[in-house]
Amino acid sequence: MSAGFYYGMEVFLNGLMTGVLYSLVALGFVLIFKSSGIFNYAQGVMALFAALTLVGLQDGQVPFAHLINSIFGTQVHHFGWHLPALLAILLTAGVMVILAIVVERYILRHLVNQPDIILFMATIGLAYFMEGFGDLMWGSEIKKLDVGIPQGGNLWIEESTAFLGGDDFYGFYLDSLDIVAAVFAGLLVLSLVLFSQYTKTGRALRAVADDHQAALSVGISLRFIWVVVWSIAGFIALVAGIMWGSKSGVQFSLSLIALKALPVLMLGGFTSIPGAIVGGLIIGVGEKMFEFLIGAPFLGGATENWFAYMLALVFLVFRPQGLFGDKIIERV
Amino acid sequence: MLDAGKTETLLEVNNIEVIYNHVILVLKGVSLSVPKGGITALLGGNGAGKTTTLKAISNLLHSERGEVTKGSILYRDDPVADLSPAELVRRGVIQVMEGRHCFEHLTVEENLLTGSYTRNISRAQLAQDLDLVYTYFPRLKERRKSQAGYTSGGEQQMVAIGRALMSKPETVLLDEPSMGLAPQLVEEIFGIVKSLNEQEGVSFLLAEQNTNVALRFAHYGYILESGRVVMDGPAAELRENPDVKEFYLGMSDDGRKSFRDVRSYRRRKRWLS
Amino acid sequence: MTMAETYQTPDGRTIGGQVMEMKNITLRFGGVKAITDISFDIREGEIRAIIGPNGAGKSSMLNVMNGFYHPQEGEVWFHGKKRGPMKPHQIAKQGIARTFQNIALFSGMSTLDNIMTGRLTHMNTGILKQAMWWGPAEKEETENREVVEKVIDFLEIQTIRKTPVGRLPYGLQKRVELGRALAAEPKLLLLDEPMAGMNVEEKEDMSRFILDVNDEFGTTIALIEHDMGVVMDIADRVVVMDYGKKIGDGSPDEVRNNQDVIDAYLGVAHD
Amino acid sequence: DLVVPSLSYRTGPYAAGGIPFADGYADYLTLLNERDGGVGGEMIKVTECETGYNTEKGVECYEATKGEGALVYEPLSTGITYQLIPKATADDIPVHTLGYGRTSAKNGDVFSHVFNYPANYWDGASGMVNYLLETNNDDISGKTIALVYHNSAFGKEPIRTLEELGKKHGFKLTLLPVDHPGQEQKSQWLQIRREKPDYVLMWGWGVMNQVAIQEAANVRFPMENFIGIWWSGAEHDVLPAGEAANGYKAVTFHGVGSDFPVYDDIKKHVVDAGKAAGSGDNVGSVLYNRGLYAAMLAVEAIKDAQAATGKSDITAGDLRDAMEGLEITEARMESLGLGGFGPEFKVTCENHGGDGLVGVAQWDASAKTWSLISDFKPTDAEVIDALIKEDSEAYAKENNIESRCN
Amino acid sequence: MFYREAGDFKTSYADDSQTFPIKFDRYRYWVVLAFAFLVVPFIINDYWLNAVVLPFLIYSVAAIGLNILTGYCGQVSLGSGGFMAVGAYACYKFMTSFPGMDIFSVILLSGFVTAAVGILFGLPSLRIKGFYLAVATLAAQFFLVWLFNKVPWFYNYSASGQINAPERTVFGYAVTGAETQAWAVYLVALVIVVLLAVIARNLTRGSLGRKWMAIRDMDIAAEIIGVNPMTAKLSAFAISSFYVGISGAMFFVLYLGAVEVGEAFGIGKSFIILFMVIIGGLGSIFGSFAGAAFMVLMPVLLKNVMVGQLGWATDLAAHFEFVIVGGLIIVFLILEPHGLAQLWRLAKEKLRLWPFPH
Ligand SMILES: Nc1ncnc2c1ncn2[C@@H]1O[C@H](COP(=O)(O)OP(=O)(O)OP(=O)(O)O)[C@@H](O)[C@H]1O
Ligand SMILES: Nc1ncnc2c1ncn2[C@@H]1O[C@H](COP(=O)(O)OP(=O)(O)OP(=O)(O)O)[C@@H](O)[C@H]1O
Ligand SMILES: [Mg+2]
Ligand SMILES: [Mg+2]
Repeated sequence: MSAGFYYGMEVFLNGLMTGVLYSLVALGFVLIFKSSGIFNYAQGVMALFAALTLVGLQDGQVPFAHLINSIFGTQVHHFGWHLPALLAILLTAGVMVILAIVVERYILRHLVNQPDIILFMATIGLAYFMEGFGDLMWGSEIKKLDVGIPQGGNLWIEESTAFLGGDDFYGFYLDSLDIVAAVFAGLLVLSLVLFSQYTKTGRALRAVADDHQAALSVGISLRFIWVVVWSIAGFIALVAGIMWGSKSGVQFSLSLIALKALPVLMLGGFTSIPGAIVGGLIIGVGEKMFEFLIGAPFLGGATENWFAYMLALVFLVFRPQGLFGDKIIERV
Repeated sequence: MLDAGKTETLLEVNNIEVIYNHVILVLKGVSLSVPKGGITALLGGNGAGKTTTLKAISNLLHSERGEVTKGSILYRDDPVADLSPAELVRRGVIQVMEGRHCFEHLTVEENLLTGSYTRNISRAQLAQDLDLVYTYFPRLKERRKSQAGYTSGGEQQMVAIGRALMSKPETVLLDEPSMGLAPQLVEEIFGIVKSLNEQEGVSFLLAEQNTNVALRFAHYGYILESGRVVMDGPAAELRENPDVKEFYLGMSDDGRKSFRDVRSYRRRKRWLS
Repeated sequence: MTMAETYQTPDGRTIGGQVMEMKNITLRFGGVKAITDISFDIREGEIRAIIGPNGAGKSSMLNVMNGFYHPQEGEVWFHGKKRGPMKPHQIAKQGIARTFQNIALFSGMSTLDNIMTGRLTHMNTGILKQAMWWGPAEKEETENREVVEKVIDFLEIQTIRKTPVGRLPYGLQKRVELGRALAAEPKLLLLDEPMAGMNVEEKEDMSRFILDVNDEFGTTIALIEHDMGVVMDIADRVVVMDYGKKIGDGSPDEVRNNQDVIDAYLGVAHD
Repeated sequence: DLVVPSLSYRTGPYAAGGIPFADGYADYLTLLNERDGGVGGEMIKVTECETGYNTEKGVECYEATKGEGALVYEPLSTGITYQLIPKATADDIPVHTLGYGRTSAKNGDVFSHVFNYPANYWDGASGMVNYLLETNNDDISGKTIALVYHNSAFGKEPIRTLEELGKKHGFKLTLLPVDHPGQEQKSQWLQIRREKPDYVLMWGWGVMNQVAIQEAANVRFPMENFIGIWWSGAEHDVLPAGEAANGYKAVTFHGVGSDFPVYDDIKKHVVDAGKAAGSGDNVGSVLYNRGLYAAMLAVEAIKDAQAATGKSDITAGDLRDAMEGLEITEARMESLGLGGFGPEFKVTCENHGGDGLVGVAQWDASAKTWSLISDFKPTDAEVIDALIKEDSEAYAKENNIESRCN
Repeated sequence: MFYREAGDFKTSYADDSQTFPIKFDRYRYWVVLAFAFLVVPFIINDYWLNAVVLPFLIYSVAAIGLNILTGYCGQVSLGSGGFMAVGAYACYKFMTSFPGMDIFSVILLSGFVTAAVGILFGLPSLRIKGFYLAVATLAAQFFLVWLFNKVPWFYNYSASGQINAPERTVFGYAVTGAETQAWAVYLVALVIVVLLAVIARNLTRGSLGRKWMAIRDMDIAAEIIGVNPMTAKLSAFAISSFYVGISGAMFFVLYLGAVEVGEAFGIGKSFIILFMVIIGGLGSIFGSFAGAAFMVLMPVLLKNVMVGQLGWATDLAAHFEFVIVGGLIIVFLILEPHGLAQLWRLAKEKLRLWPFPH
């Protein structure tokens, strides 16, 4: 076998890995959509906010330091403590729960039974708000996020596979971070599937998505459901934030990973948790392989962004509800 | 057969006013009371405000951008206003909404199960309740595994009612249960209502267009016209009232008249002119 | 009865030849057999009722008639021509209009606009002309508006002309929906439980409208209804379905005394 | 007053880069006001305006500030620069683009009001190549060089130059575009890992920088063979990668660190006096220095203008004329407490770009500092000038501008 | 009783279906137009033009376009940015290839080119619905941007990939390029906007408009009563893209004068325009203007207040700007989910009842 083949395979594997990272973001979307029919545009910003908060807590940053200083002319910046990663993560999760409660209390509650597009718009408003708020709270310079996840090519895999493709093949490159991410994603999906398929609450989620008012009428408390769901989505955002944050440092652009999740979303189906993973894998592999085989050699590269969407589009033409999404009921 | 007078009242609606979108005044002072263990009928033409009244009681109005601006609604002497719909269901008040409102993507069975959301009960108990509903509506048993969205109108109506029963309610607000159901099924449903009412002591407030049947099963009736209660009384009396006879039962003095004979002449309701 | 033949109704109207004929229709949804091998015809100017228990397949039958469902087996003949594969909107243009069991009004529009949509099959000025509005577009608009206003007067819903239909009570919505169907001036009008959720008075009005349409415009009508009183009074012929099969077909009297029908549907024999 | 607007971006995707620059720019001018009561006795008024690196906001800022008699614009965004070029020219206000903007604006004969001294992107590209030549005793024929660039006008700037230089010096160029924002660069870096180019050059901005450097570390590409443009050479670009970023290089046209006399004054008169634009902890960082450098160049031109016109309260027009004759000498920088901070250069009517001297800095991860490892050296004028001529004349033709110098 | 409809009877259906059935509204409308045409040109200056008025007018066109697609026909699109780019680049190519062509024809042609592209990317809508479609349209967004960035032909092989608007004049007054006069540019934009608005209004109140709305409210029912979904949807895509394309062209030649595709027509644009449509009110031409006004004015206003008046640090102000705009969006939606237009309608209903509560 030629090295070229193994490199193709390597690209394939990395495609899978990247796909998993996309799925992490997509999961948040799916969960909220599935449980309320809301297309939560703010998911990306939530990831950013979570990451910011995590770093902030870890390094003992003073929230709103800049604001405080410019109002009171003080010079506060740090509490001077440094929290262990795990504790910081737990605290951040707590913050995300609070966020969920606030969102329910001040937004969703007032928009029960409104058209999807309106709720969508509301989440855009939320995204704006959190974007500004996050910066106010933690400042907009780049922060290094380190919770001790190993990064960089995994030597062991690399060396143990080097023999495969002759001497111009250096063994498979796999980023340890990606591997960790994959494990987490797997766990999340598994638990979420169990949760939504086999629990009473899970059933209630799907009911709410279908018809807010009817759900109310049978005594499902939208408030409870929504707080639960947004909290979980917040936690997922945190995980995504950690993974992506450790790659690029925590900064504004983190919120843009949402765009990478959308094709995954539509390919897998807005309402399917496993779909988020499978979609992610397909998109990841698809865009990487396309770039490897066609994009880079013939189209001058940087084709991944649009190709991901085109790929998803093609799938949709054959399955308008995505691979695993709920069938769109057409009935009169 | 008990009549409203002596028993305790479960539900007390005092002269409420409902406004939609801050501008559209729909209920202009409606008062009624539902006695424990009674079947109370809410009659009236289109747009009279029956649905609105029920939604006001079950607290579903705000999700329609409507609000109760005057008057009060008491359930067991607690103002409904400060109870969430979920809380109301937990206390045994459940509404069967007009126009079915099934959960399209859930199967018929899942739909029924959501009905028991507020109750923490054993699987066995749950299965038992399901079977009960299936014995009421055998048709549902056949279609249990199919998505509610793809079931026929009537089947959806059955689902809606069955779903409500799954919550083992104490008071049921039925909005047009007979709508779109075949005649013998209508009879069956009211039969069910009757038996639940007599055996389990469940109280009913039902908004019905099918006055005929409604007054046959109800104990007490209110007649709503354009947001006001224009007439009320024990079902038996209402049935005899000439106006009710003409406008709601379609009887003229010489028995039921054919729909063919109703030709183009307008009649006016006395109490409105 | 065969094509040519006509018959007299009790109240002395003459019913003409076949408008539509369903031949051995069978419709399946995966496992569910909604309709099995049903044949019947609908004749010029008659009021044809379809009755049957819930889930019998009545609405599905209507959906087959206007091409929304495509039966696995059987043929649909319309005005003596066998219908090939066609899209619902093409069939509508042939002059078949209908109302729906679960109201399907355009909730975002006013009553007037909803009924105007019934005229769409009759409107065809080009985009550019419409962009200019003055001239042809406006003329066409006005002409069709006149037709629609007739319908509005006829259904006595002048007062809610400009109200968004979403706000209307159920019963009135049904009436508007009928209006939308009438506005299309169809040859064949399909009504799916037009009187569900109405009280007697309103049913009387509704029957009046249906009867008037039928003998003023000679529109052929197929209607599904659960209220036996209404059906028996206004229908000329009745098809009875049960579990997707046809268990009876004939004049109201024949049907009401048909034992199968009594067992399957009516429960008690109707007076 | 001397109104000097500062079109900054302290928010949005590039905030991390915008903040220190804006701070440096503001602090230097504040220093002059505090220390010597402005320039030529005239106080300087800095009106800051947030663009968020967004072209439309940029226009708004320009229109909002030009009314107050703005002297010179430092748009700090290639996009904004491009649509200021005609506007500012019409309004007779000079625009200075320090190491960004439209490269061919170096041809002052065509772009009367745009200045991009001391160095432009093409100098940057050539500077990198020169450095490689220098370190490979003048022979890089047969070498392979990969260019990782932000897939936008900015990122595509060096391609033509590098291709020309490739022909000239016989190295092979591979192009690896990265789409905005650039969080996902696996494909590009896997390709680099496969093809093992001898050197990787980078034209990045924003999150793309951090990710690229991280990925380079991940695939264990030798950092010392990885050279970035000056917009990819700030502390925050390398810090997230930690130790792994050690040895990464970037070209620059100004000094690094804060051991120049002027910083003591800044500390004394600005930071400690609580008048710093920012929190003051980024004094001496690469982009802070760049902002300061930009301010310094503006002020020097203002001084010249004052000298030329003999009045202290000069107009934008006067300043433009002065900029056209600006000359920065070692002595002059020395006198400002910025000895050796930047290259010497001279501006003329035809040459608005200075002499394009470019140096190289390297990152020391343990000390967390940049240090200049190659002094400011000339770039390949012959190649660059040809390209500039071509592009600027195309523009002149499109907008029928006729020659004005001599 | 401030606001009266009473005493305002219609004798013909034509009257009844006109844009402003109520005299009062009609007068106000003429007054606004007169002001816009006769007064503004004399008082407008560069700042107002470039910071407020021009963006407002141009975004209004885009918003009307998207409103036709999303508000009237119910097809949510996030591709507007890409379509604006098509308009802009088409415009650039026309201007540079046919120097003789006048600005109006150029802009019009750009619109048609975009319409064609719009139809192409509209095809999936025949299968795909709702948010799936919305996301699908992002494919157009990303692909088009990539294309204009990648293929040098589109930017005439210029070194930087930027495109510059050459000078064009109307009646001898420069309206594009360096030497423009505020009032001239303003009038050109205004004329285009008013024309397009009127046309949009005509299309949406006629049978085509009803076809769209029918599809929007219930596509199946619509098809059954005789609306051909394909023609309805594709016409919506075509016309919508036509508008968006024109706005893109104006954005390039009249407003910025020089653009780079990724920066000027990125995904952000698509979202902004969608915000405008939803905040303004889906299915309302007036709403499109209201929404555009909100999204353009609000930030400028906030900035001037916080930085100009209160003298806050620019970055704090910018952060607060986000917080406030986001907050306002939410508040508006809660107050009236159907947008500013509906808010206005309700206000009128209240005024009519005033002083009685209802
Ligand atoms: N969401 C709403 N917004 C505005 N008006 C409404 C709304 N819902 C109902 N209405 C108005 O309230 C009045 C009463 O409606 P309601 O549905 O309560 O009548 P109903 O008695 O249930 O009629 P039906 O028997 O047809 O169901 C109607 O005139 C209707 O126009
Ligand atoms: N699209 C569909 N997919 C799957 N099953 C369907 C579909 N449409 C109808 N059915 C099934 O076919 C059967 C007949 O449905 P239909 O709606 O025709 O009944 P109906 O006679 O109208 O009953 P009702 O009087 O309650 O409206 C029902 O069991 C229904 O579940
Ligand atoms: Mg009702
Ligand atoms: Mg049916």
